[in-house]
Amino acid sequence: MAINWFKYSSPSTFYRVAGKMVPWFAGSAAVLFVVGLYIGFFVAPTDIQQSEAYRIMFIHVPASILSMFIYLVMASYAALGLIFNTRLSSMMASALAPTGALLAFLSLWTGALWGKPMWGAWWVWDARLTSELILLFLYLGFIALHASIDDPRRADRASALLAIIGSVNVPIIYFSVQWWNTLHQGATVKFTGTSMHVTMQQGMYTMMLAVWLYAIAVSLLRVRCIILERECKAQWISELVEIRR
Amino acid sequence: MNKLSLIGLLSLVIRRDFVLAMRRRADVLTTLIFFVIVVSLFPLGVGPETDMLRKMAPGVVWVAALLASMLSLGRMFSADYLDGTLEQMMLVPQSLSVLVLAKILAHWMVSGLPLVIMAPVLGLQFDMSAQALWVLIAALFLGTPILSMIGAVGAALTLGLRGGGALVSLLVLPLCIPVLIFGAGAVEAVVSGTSVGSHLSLLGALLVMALVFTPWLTALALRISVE
Amino acid sequence: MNWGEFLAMNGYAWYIWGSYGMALLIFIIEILMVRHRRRLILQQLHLMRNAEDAVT
Amino acid sequence: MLEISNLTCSRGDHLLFSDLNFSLSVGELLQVQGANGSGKTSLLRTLCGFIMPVAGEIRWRGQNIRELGDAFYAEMIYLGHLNAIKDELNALENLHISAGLAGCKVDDKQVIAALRRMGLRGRETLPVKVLSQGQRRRVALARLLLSNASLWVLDEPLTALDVGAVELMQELIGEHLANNGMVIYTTHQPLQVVGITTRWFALS
Repeated sequence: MAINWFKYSSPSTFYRVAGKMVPWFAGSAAVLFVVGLYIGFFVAPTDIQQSEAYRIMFIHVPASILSMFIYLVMASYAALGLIFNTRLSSMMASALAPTGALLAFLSLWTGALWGKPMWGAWWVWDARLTSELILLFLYLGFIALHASIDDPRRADRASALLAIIGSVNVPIIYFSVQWWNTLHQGATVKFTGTSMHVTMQQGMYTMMLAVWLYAIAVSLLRVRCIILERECKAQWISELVEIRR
Repeated sequence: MNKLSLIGLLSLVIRRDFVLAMRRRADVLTTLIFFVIVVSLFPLGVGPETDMLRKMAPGVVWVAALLASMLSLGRMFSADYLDGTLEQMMLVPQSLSVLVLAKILAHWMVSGLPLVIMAPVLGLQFDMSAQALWVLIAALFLGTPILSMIGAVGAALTLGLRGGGALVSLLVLPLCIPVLIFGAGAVEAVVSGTSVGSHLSLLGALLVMALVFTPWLTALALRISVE
Repeated sequence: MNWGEFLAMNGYAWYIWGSYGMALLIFIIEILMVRHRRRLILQQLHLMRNAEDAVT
Repeated sequence: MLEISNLTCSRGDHLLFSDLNFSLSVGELLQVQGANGSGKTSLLRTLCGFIMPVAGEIRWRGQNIRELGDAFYAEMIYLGHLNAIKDELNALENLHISAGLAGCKVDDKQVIAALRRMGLRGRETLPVKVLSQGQRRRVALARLLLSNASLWVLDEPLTALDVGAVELMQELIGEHLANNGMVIYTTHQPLQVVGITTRWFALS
């Protein structure tokens, strides 16, 4: 079966396909959120060491993992746009950035609220935390650079380069901070015990999937806006139902 | 007319940027004075206890060097961009990366090297030991070129943008964290009596990596910005 | 387990509900932002279209 | 020699021109005309490889300039709107540097000869910032005399030039063409070069 992928990579087709997909992603995200929260709060047992506070995990871990994952996806889309000059992938990259930034912020916020009762500090200079903070800065840099260049093509290409440099730099930063931290002998941050209760795992994976689907839905919505903004002079746009109204 | 070699081009551009900087000395001095003032302000802010000052010295000097190098980044390409020289540089029948490397080296000689030379004097304000001062010089010597190189990418990306100065700091400062950590770490290692070598060799490794990749990335960024 | 006990979260109420509250806030804000952006661009396209109609 | 086929170019999301076709062979002069904003400068910048064309190809001696790269740049010289000279340096230093960037090594004698030809006798060692607009343009144009490029790409070479300098330019272009050179340039004021058939090209 030969699918013509190029057909789907034209903005006009993608606009329609994305419009049809959004409700499905959003709907299943909503269902999974309900299921995940139910498992997280009513099924999963209280942790022996952390009492109820561990329940922050169900939002913290998905937000952290997805903020990093979205960065990689964003950088790959940006790289595709840079190398093959495909406009749609650059648009996808800039649609993903705000969602990634918000998740990175959420991860820091929930991490602080989890860290305070567990370690007694809102913030420690641990490699993971610092990298997450840098990740947030990289997202902000990407968004700011893209926003301050008027020519959209130049904006795409310049911010793509930044995203790629960032994705190479984050591991370096991670290891350098880890090294710095072990030398400092600062707060030892270790997650207690790896043996999670099965229901805890289930709750976390459900929530992760939910956040994932949410991220897809909202970035598809955003890419639809971006397509409209960037293609506003194109013929097919003036034929859209929502414009004709 | 005979052809210019790669080395010839390198030295031509370095000489040119050096002469230009010397004819605009005020810019160069501003960076240096900024560095001196920032470092000198810290003791006034945190109090005159010698113990504490000695402990903060490496970090303070490094952060000040980082900020000072941000200050001079805007100059790296913008003058050439505005008067059209940058376009001519892209038409050089040799690799643009080499030319960019020359510009980075010239920029470092003008804005990084003075900081390295000035740092020990400032270190004395913080009562640093002679040994620590030597390590500080070595670390800055290895580290400030990396700052110039990473900064060059940022400067090239933000070429000709409004609010470019603030934007370039937002882009570049997070990427400079490893340099800051190992640079300040080397001096701290001397103070605490642990091995200095590993910090310096990591800085060296970062320098080599930056030397390999950043001229190429900067050239790419310049091509994007000039389009 | 009654609701009061549930909401108290064994003394961790502020931390847990602070986290989930922020998550909810962020998701709502993001959706509102995207909807606002869409409304703006649709409005602009509408104006552009009207301007074209006026010309032809 | 220089062939342009089906070239389409846009700035941002705005289409400038599409399906442009022309070619230029040895000894030919091509004048590109068009209103402001019609894409004259963009066409020349595309020729230089600064702008990636949306579609189409630019070939030099039968090969795409993107693939040729440095080999193409060694044979062309570009003079843009901006003079690409530094106010802080004098004319002599400026030309040494720009010739160096073009890949040629020149000595003082050649540079001084070029500057004198451009009518800048006695101003060789003055800082460029004290020169007038027209004189700066002459300094920039002196680069043409110092290069051995066969393709001249000139963007509005006559701006800020007085009558004498325009005549001089006509002379220079004539010599270059007689020397198996090629010239493409944009203009508002048409140039008449004696003995050379000028080709016109209009962008709408």
